[in-house]
Amino acid sequence: MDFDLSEEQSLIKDSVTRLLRAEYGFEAREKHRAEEPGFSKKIWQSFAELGLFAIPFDEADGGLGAGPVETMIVMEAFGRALVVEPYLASVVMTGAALRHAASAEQRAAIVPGLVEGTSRLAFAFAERATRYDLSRIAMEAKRDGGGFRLSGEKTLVLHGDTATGFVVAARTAGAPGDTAGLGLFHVPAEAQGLSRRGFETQDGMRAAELSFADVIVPQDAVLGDPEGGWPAIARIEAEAIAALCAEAVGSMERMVELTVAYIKERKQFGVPIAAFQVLQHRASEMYMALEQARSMAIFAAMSAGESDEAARRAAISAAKVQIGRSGRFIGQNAVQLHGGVGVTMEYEIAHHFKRQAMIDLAFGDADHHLKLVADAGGMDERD
Amino acid sequence: MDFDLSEEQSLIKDSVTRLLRAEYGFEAREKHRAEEPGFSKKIWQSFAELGLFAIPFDEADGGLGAGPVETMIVMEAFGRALVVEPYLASVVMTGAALRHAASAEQRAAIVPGLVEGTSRLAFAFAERATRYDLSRIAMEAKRDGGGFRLSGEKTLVLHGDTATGFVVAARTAGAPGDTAGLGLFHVPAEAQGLSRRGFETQDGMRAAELSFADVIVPQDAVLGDPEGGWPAIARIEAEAIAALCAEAVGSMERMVELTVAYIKERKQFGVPIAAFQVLQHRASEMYMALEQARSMAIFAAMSAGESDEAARRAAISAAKVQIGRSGRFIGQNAVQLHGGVGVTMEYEIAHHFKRQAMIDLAFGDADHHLKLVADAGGMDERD
Amino acid sequence: MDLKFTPEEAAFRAEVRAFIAENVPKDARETLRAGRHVSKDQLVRWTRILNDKGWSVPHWPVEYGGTGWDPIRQYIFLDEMQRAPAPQMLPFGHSMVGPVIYTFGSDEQKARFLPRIANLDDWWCQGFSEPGAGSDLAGLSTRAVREGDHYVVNGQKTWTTLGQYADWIFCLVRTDPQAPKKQMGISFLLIDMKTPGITVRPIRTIEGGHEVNEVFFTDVKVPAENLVGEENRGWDYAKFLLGNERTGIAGVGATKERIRRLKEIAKAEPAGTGVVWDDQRFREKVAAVEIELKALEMTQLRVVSAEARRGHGKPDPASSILKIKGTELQQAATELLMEAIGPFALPYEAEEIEGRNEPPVGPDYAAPIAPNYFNMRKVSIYGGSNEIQKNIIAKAILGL
Amino acid sequence: MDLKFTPEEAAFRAEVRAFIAENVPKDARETLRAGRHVSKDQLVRWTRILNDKGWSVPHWPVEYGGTGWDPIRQYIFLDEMQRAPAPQMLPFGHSMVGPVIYTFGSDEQKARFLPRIANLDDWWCQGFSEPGAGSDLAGLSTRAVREGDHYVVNGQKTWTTLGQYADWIFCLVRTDPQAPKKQMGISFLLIDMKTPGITVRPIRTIEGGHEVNEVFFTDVKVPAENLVGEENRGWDYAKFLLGNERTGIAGVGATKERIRRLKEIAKAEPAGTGVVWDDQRFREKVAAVEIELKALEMTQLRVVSAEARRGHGKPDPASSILKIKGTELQQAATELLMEAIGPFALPYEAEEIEGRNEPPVGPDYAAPIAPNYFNMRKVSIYGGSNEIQKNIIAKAILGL
Repeated sequence: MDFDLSEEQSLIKDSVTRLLRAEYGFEAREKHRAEEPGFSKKIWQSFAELGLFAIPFDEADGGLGAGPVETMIVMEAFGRALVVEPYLASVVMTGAALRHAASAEQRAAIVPGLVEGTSRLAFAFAERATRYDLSRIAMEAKRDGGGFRLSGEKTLVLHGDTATGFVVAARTAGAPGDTAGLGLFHVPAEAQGLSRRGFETQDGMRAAELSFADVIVPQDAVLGDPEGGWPAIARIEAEAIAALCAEAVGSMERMVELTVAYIKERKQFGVPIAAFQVLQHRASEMYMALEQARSMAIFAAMSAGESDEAARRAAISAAKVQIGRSGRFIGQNAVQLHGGVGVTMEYEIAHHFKRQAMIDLAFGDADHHLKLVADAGGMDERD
Repeated sequence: MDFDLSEEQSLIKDSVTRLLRAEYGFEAREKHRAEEPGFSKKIWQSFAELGLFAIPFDEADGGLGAGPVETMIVMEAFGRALVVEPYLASVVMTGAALRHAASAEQRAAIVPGLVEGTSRLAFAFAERATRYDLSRIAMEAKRDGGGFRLSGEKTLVLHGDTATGFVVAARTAGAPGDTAGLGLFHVPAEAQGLSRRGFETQDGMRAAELSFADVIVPQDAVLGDPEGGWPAIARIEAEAIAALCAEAVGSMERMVELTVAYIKERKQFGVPIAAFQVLQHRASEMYMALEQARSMAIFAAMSAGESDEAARRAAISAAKVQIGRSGRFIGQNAVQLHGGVGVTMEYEIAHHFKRQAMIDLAFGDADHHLKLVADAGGMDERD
Repeated sequence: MDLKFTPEEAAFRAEVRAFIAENVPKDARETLRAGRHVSKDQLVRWTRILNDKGWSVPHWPVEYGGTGWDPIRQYIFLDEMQRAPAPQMLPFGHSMVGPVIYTFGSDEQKARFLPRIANLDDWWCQGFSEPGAGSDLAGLSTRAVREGDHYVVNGQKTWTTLGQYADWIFCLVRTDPQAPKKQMGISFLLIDMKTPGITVRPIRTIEGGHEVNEVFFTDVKVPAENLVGEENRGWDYAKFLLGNERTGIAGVGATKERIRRLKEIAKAEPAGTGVVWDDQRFREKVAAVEIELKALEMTQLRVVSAEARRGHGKPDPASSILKIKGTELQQAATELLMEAIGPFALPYEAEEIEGRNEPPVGPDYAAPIAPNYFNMRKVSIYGGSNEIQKNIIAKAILGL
Repeated sequence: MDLKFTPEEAAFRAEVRAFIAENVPKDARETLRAGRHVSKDQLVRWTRILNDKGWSVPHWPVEYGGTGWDPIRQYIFLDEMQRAPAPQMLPFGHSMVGPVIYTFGSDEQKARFLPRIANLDDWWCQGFSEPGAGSDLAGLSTRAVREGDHYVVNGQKTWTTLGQYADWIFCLVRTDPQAPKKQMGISFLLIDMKTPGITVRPIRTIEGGHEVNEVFFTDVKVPAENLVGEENRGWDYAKFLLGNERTGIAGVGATKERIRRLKEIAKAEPAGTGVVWDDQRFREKVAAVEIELKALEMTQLRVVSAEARRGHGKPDPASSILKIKGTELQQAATELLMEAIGPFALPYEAEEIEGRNEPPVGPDYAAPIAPNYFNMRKVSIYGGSNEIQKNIIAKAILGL
């Protein structure tokens, strides 16, 4: 057991940190998200140059062959800086879809564009009634000649408004709630019959509603077994949650840092408010919540690649519970300790607070995952 | 709406308070509970002289015809002083049984002894599997000639070891969990076939296990309908909970008082520890928890006599939730703020802490009652 | 001790409820039930309906348009307003500067301002907070210098709620910087917002809305007749003002209304094979808030009833409990709304406050939920932060 | 970064687990699984089994009987001990005075005391706390006056855990009352409990047990050779001692074992038509504790691993997290046990600690539950209260 970063890992961390420090201060971030696609294309290209998009892919596919720890390092740094570029959507989520479902030929066709940053995919799974159960998908993919015809609506597609294509989860058999009968389809954004409506999200990012009116895709758009997509979907979810946990920890870390700095500097009644013991203790509690969350983000990264599904699910859910709780506690108290300025758009802290709230609601909030852990009998040791 | 005490109520409050102040300091209390029956017979007689035993009974039965507010006043005072005498068991619980189930003749026979304090009844309902559902009673009462034959075991009978008689809930029909088929029986302690084993409780009181080996009771020992005792049992429970809420509030009030006094006096690092802001805030939070609990104890007293069963249950359960939570919060923090001496038998605070824990577990803990409120759809306003 | 409302009180409640039900503008009520903010126009219309009935400033002395209701009736009225829901009176004229004027103002000020407050002819805003002062209100530095029959005001105020609509602002200004204590040397001025030299800059708040402002004063000339009471005694009037707004601070009725909406949404929002409300844990969380709220309602009634006994206008330090618990529960209800709506909290409608153009993403009740949650973080900060309230309890009640 | 145990570490864990399983006395294990205290005899037997194996003082330098294990292995060993469960070594000799003696003691002291500690031939207790000092340890007033080749000790110690069994006590005593700071002028003395003038008075603790004592010293003559290190430098040794006991402070393994028992009881205890474990909310509360515990275990591994990197013996201020969260979870687990057993927590068995005579009231696993809950309140008080730990985090980590 070793918590030190390897040389390669340190390299990734240092280069991302350096780039973000130079190009992604809070004011720069506000400029990036005001740019046309909702993020900075220049920054996106810098990420590509650092090789960040290659991280999760196998070397055979043109990737770095790195794993969840490297993703954790990147996402944590992104969380600190509140990065709005579609890394989670394109590299983590659809990247996982390609790794777990696509054939070598499909990967050869799609991965290079992702690694270079010239294409950006988004993962379309959510529908009106999906909520936190990814098997609850109704959208149909019907066999049509050599390919499939997709009809229905997707919503809350992260970064779907500017993606160059989608990985779409749709139903080839069964009914919403069945894990069998789901397939993953690669659909280019310009496909005939596909329309989208983009919208801003509460945390300053972008997403879209998609409407599929008899969109025809060829056979080679099917990633893996068109009725057996569930294991890949479950892995996408696990890897997305692990990445979100890391992002959340980066953001929490930044909130603790900002808050500690703020209370040291802010004066009231003639003294820095850090002189008040209740605020000291609150900051200590925030720090503890951060460290507990960090531990669980590490645990999630350790477990994201776990092949035993029950163990993986328990670990990922447990991490999501801790992150949700720590994130809420830290976020609410960071705002509280900032006082009035904490509830303005002009200060960084409010943006972290909102991001935390949205992370909690992504793929199931803390209580949803607590129920999953409880229903599985708890965190029984399997060793 | 008026929260002031009436003249009669003030009189009760003053006289109880005066008596307890004189005779029921912490050291005196420890002496009282070391006496043979587990309490002080002298104090018991003083309560009788003050007329406290007459409170809930109708004037026609020799009582004062007072109600839940007067019971609240007495129980709150008892809570402050950690009174160990069997008032709850004898006057509140079996008193409620007599008022709600017994005939005028039965009351005429039993109530005078209770009011004078010469007899003390205990309410025997719990069995091994009853937990918090009073309909889950298995003990049988079979018709036998003109009366009934009782067989089975009762446990956790508060003050059952020295009671002169019992009100026993037993099943004449149906199965555990049915509300129909339950009857209430008045059984003298010396009844043939009845044996008991007394034991001490965690909070320094006494209780007993009872064993009924074919105990024969005559027809006039049946309080009310032998198959229709449930409504009376439900009322006993509601009145007992309301009384416990008031007792808990008295004890919480005393804990807040003791803790505030302690931190003002106790010095560390050269200053009274009350100078530390975290302890000031903790004390403020304890005070808030106390006032919220007090409000709900009042609400419980308001609602204990409510005839609409659903409204009564919701109100009583809500009060029990609040009392449980406030009691735990105040108790744990009172001990914490007392530091080492808080976990010794030599200080009053530990005894309040233990009493609160036992009150929480009596008739259902906070989460049990929270579930009841939730299952009933919440605290919908009925006005 | 009689813990039921008297028949007279119950009848009063019925009367209030009926009046509100019949008279509150439907559009305003629907706006509120959807968790959105009412417009200036909606508020003005409703205030004038109440004023016609004689109920727009119920707590004022009868001679200035008040009702003469006792505190319990005032509580019932407010509770019914929050529960209806009907637009609540803006506090700035109604509960803040109004009582200051009728208590400390000149006869001319009374005659000039009070009727216009009661009818919301003048929209007032508050000029107390300054940047860098926070909870240390008396640390203000906006200066007013007497020059002939005018004061000349220079400085900056902040957190000025709805100042963008205001006709008038009441300000604390420093008139004697040499005073031995910072609380001395402060005066209370009424300033026409149309006076040259006043600039209002919007502050965008966390949820994206425009609710508060900064107000800048550059050589603003204020007639001396707009001084309330005596020069350099403004701090006394401010303390009176701050201690005055107690009833309703807990927002019990508003939280009840929010929980009603929460249940409605939880019963509509799909989850698994059913709806969110099917989840035991969720129902228990709602019940836990309802129970604390019931306790708080009782606590509030006790405070109100004690006030009725003690006489009006003396703030009870126990009202700090109302502030703390009340805001905690307001926040808890908005948290539960977020949990109920789940992933559909995500879309942001920039136009939300002004009225929407496009169909919503997800259910139509979703859009205000996240903004409300974000925005409600302010309630534990403003009006004396909850930390300050705990200091008050420790000192004023527990003697620590 | 490699977040799995290495194969060597896994093999080590298996070896430890197997050894404990085969060798821990069955009666002691059963006592612990039932949530009861082991007896002195049980503890002595187990310590000697470990000592025969060379594992009774694993963290000590090899020359004094230690194992040379790295911090990760020490952690694994302790975790397995707690989870087995096996009786834990008493800290007083093992982790407190032992390391002080081998670090600061004379060769004679090392030779005389260390082997007897490793074999639990001497039962040690701690004489630091005094009445009225609390967390302000340096405020002690027990005096030791040098007279020839002896010190004469007068004063009082308190909270002396298991002092009723002790052969020796290590004490902080004031040798120079004129020292300019209270931390100066303190010395560290080893005192034979059989010396005339020592009286031990039991303190009955909240749950009814006898775990701690007051120890009174009246003209107690202590040979000067029993002074550790230099006179008036005792505070340094005390700080060393207090900073030394870090691994295992969180009690993760012990809480895991408690949760195992909790689940067993919740699955046995009747509720409604089923058992306590059927209740979703209850299972979720248990899961919530398990999740926090998993997080704490990871946090602890991070601290241990950082210590492995940084070198032994330097306390990490992050270990304050372990103390706070660890004790909170220990308390949470005992609370849940109370909730699981419900009404059958009520009966009190006076004889509980010494062994029972009568059949229990209710299920046989009930009796220790309430006493454990009561007794566990101490863990957030002692060893530097959790409030003090938060001060440490604020100052040492956050720089506040």
